[in-house]
Amino acid sequence: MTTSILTLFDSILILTLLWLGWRLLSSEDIFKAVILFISFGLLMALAWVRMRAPDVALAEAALGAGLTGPLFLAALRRMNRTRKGERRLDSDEKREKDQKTDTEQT
Amino acid sequence: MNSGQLLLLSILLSSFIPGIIIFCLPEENHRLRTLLNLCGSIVKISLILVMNVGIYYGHVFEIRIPLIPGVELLLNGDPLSALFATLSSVLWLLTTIYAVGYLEGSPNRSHFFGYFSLCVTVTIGIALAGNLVTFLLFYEMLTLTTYPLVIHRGTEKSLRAGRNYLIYAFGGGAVFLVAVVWLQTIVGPMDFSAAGFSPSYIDSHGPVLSLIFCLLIIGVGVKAALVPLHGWLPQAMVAPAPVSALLHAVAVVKAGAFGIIRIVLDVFGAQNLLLLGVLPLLAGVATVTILYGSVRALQQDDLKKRLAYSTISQVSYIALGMSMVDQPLAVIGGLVHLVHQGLMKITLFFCAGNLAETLGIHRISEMRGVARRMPLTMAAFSIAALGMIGIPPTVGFISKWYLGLGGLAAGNWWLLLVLVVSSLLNAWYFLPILIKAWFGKQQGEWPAEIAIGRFETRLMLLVPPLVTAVIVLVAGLVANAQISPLAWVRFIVQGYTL
Amino acid sequence: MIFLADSPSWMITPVILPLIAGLLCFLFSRRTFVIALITALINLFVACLLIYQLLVFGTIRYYIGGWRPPIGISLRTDGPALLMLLMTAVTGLAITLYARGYFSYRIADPVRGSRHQHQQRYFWPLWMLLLAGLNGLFLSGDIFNLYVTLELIGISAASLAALSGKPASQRASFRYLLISLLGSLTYLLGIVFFYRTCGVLDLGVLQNTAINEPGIRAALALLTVGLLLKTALVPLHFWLPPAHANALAPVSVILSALVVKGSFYLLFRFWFELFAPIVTTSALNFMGTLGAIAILWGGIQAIRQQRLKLMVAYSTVSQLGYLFIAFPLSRTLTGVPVWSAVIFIALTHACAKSAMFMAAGNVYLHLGHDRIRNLDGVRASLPITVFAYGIAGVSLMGLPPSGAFIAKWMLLTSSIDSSQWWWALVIMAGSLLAMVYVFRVMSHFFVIPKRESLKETTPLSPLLEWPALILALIALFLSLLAPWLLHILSQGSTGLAQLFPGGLP
Amino acid sequence: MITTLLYSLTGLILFGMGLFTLIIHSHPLRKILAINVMASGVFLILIATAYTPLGQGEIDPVPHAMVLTGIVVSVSVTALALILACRVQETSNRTLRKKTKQPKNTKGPKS
Amino acid sequence: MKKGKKIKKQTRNRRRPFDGLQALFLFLVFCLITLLGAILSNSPRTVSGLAGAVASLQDQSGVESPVTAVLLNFRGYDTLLEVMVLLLAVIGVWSLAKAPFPTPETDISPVQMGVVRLLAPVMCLVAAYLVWQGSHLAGGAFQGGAILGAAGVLLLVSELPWLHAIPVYVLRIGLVLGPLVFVGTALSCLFLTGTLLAYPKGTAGWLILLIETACALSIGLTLALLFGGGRPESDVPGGDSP
Repeated sequence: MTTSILTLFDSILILTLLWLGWRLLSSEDIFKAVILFISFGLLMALAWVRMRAPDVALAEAALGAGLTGPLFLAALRRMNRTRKGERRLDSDEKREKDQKTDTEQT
Repeated sequence: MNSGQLLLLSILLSSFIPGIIIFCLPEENHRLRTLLNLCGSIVKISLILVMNVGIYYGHVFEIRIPLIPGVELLLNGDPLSALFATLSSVLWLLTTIYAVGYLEGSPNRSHFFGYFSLCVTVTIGIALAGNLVTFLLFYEMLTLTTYPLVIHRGTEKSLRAGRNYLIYAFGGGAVFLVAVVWLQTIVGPMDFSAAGFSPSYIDSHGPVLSLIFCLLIIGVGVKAALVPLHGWLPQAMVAPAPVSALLHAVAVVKAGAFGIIRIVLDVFGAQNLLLLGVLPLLAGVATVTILYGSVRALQQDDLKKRLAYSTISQVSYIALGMSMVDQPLAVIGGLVHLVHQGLMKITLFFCAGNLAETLGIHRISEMRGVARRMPLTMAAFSIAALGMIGIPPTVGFISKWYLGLGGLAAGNWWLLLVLVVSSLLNAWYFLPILIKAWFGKQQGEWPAEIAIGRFETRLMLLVPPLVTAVIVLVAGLVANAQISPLAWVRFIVQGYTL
Repeated sequence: MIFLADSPSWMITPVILPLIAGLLCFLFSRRTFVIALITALINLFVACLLIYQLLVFGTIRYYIGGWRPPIGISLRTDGPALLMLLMTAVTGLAITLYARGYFSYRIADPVRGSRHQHQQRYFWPLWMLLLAGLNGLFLSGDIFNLYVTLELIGISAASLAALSGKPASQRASFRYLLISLLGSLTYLLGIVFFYRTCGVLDLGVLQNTAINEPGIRAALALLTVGLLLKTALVPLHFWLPPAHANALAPVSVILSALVVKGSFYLLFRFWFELFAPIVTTSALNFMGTLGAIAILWGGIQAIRQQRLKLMVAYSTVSQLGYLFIAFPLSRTLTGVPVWSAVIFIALTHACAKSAMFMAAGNVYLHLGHDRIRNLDGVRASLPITVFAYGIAGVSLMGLPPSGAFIAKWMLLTSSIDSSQWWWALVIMAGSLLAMVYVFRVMSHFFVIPKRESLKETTPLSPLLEWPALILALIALFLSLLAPWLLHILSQGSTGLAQLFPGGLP
Repeated sequence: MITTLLYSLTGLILFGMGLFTLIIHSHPLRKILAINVMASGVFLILIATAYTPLGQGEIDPVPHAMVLTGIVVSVSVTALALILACRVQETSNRTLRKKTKQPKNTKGPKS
Repeated sequence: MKKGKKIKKQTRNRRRPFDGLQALFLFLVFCLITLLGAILSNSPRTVSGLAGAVASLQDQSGVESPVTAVLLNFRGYDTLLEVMVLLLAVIGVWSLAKAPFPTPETDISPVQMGVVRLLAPVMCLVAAYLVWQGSHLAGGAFQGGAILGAAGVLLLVSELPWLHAIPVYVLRIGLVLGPLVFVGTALSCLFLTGTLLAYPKGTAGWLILLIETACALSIGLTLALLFGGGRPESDVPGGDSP
């Protein structure tokens, strides 16, 4: 009984992981990919727990979700800022807009 | 380290250390530089003379430095190396004196003389090399040290000449290396020895050994300017006259010829070569080179170019002598021509340099009546040129005489034919020069005359060709004396069972 | 007790000392050069001491924490490891001095001085940690610990490559970092395959358990691919030339002379020692073929380059090929230990390539550019640099007294002996190509410029020129040390001895 | 045993997906993401190797330690790579801007 | 409308048509994975790894958690180098870039401030707990450090003004603290017992805790500074010598 439940759990987990991995690698929008990556990390932590590796799970949860995600987002923001800054250097209107989207993202 | 080893080492160091010091000297300090050069060469000559005496009385001079199993550096003084070392060191002294005079006031002299000294060190290294690996080491080093001299002028033309020189020389070096390694995988590590390797290998590896012989000859033939491989030599004429003298008479071409001698006599040995039957090949190449060089020399109006083609032709007499390795007389002729050709050719180049430096004459057509302006120079030139043709009592006659005797002994009538034809060709391209110079009338101004020195030119430019010209005469006159190049060559040949 | 000459504790010094130095260099902003110099000197001393210990006591293992394998990590010394360590120490000392000269020269520049001051600020800690990583790699006897040292090397090397701040260098460095990460991950995957088959991580234990089965072969393939990426063997070399050519001069030296050697050394150990029993001839031939392509392709590319530093970088690509061409030739038993050719090539290349990059850096400092067309007349103003360049070039060509000549001799002997002609042809073609690219630049140095167009520049300090010359001379006369090096190599490399019974000198 | 195999294969597939993305995509962030996915894949295989079902024996802690260090390192390297990617963009933008500006300045006075 | 256009443009930029080269790569990667997968499934794991060895030496290691024992005792050398790798990442980032300009005083919502005020201390507590717990349960320096780092990120995101007032040398000391304590402990072990990282009898537990605490602090700081994305403004050369 428990084995079948476990197998079911395993297959769902694995399928979700693969699906997420595929989505985050192939999605057209980088921002979306990063968000997917964070959820991928959390799911990975679940997999570690399933593999009886609580230490790794803790680290993955704290690092994958708590740090890698923000790191990617910050980098994305920085890159977007330079790219937009490159396009319209002097447009105040544009800059305000950028800030708005930036705050939205964070 | 015994005294013999110390002697060998100091022979090498006597030009190496001055060379290194000269590199570090400031450009202006020419007095110290000249002093160092002269001291170095005089010390070197005396050390080599001491070694010669030692060799004559049977002392062994040997330094062995093992590198890896089967590869060792070996410096070894034997009669043959003494011959080449003496020639190089004496001519180096004269060339140095000449170069000091020639380069007065030109830039980058500390570089020039530094490389000059290194070059002679390396040449002596080639002379003293006791096995193929050591020979290869110095042979490649020679290319490196002469390259800066060839491109010394730094012009586009000299750079092109330098590039060609490198391609030929390193190409040859690569072939040589492969051949050396191949030979070693068959016959094992071997030193130069009178007998060569054991004839038993010929049965098992005959064709391969023939191929290796050809590869080795190609490797050294590049420097010796054997015919299809001679392309670099006429181009290298753009270098200053002392460098040409060095290339043709002291170091490079001579190193190639010396390499042929070593390979024939000391690596393969007469018996093996006869068994292999590759000697006609060498004889053929030598004949073609002799005739081709002479014919090309005829067509040149540029004096130095004509001399260069003449070198190509003359050096092959050595190869020709080696191709009759079973005839002691022919071998003597070839060996002694190593010395004689050096003496004559360096005289010619010194004189050509004098003409160019003093009067700006580069072409033969400009030489009319030049003997009246520079009688001493042209006298030296004439002696050397007559020697080249083979007129007695000059040394050139001695070489050709022995070669001819060897050919007769072997019953090679075509050899006599080659000798006669080439002598005629030599006469054909040298005699018009002499006639123009002595009996022609000066037409207008010299191209670029500069009045220098009390005599017809600077003393330092005048003395070396006179000295060599006198040696050309004297060595021919006293060839049968106790001390002469010929006597030493006879001593060498005694050591071989031909 | 710890400081006695026979104490095994010396073995950890080459790792721990640069680590501490790196920390201190990061912490303090002054006197960082002094810290680095002292470290480099002690490192050299310890390398010599370890060689002495090897010669006296044979191979030594050091169990960190007192835990024996399989549970703990061990360090071990043997001939190849210590020679690489010595090579790193010698070049490391030269690089330290050169970097000092380089930054002093640059900081003296009134316009851009502050930027270079900032570069210097980060150069020293990165370089010290890289040194620690390299030393750790050479000494380590644990396959996962090797992964960690590879990471240490990869990250510090990528950071160093980006240090110059130029867009080109940063782009190259980004690519380098990615490749380095990819290599590490592939290597780690290899470890996984290994661990699940053998269940141990220690190399000494692994050696006895490495059997020919699919898992191990997959592991070897993965480890090899990972390391090849980092070693930049053709066709995985594309990242190397821009990264090496666009970095600061001392960094180019570090990357080209030392960093690629680290990953190559592991390949060498794996293929010749650890996995030697399961390596097949066709695999060796495959590696050799890649090496041959690298020699030719790198050489041709080097000839085609218009910039001196790019030319030198492509020459690295070409020279790395020689390291791999030794693979198929190592199996012939000719009495000469052909595998030691690899070590000779590595040592010569480390010294000669350092000298060459230093010379290129000097030329760059002096002229403000390194376009080969416009290098006329450098000989007159930088004689020592040009001399160093020339000697280094001669060593790279493999002409006689250099260490590469010994290697070339062994390889040629082996290839002729086993009638594998094509390798001999490639080797000779490679040295002729090297001749062309070395002397193409050399001839420009010798041109006497038409007008005195050289602008007035501050003369280069001896710290910039002499390390290059000395390294070049070491490379040139390496073959004279050959008997001694072979003696060291024969000490304690047990696996190699097993592979070649009676073949060691 | 089957669980180990399943998770190992998952890890392998993740590794392959990451590798493919790394090769074909040109966006730097995407490449870094791909590297991270690859790393997760390798870690998954490693941990799965160490796995033994509950009650069937001790879990091998060595792979866990390896993965733990691996994760931390991959985070720090990711950070470095990200900053580098940002810098690449910033500096090349700056030079790009300089380059596009310069011809304007030189053209100006002439016309 | 506008956004749709933008996305379309991005699509064109980022995803080239599925050409032959891509197909080739896909095929190669597929083959590779299939091959490796086949090997994985065909050679089931036979050896048990090091579980037994670790278990047998567990009581000598000074801690109860096997993972911590491996990390900080049996394979402490690895961990030492990994800590260095972390520091290296910070040095690399600092050498590359200055921290981006803080966005001009946008006021942070009081809710966010409240959350930060509440969360940050809690996270620190959790981190401390994790480090302490590491000796016998899941947890340890890395996990604690990660939580600390997350707290740091939280503080950085909320743009607290006093963050910019921290002198750089404090940051440097904080970064170096963990590695330095680690190396220092390793060396003192060398002097006390004659072997690197061989803890003297009975002190292993305490020394491991010491190392873990220092490392957790440094790791937390490292991660937070990595998020900071560059060296602090005030990190001018020669100006921050302690």
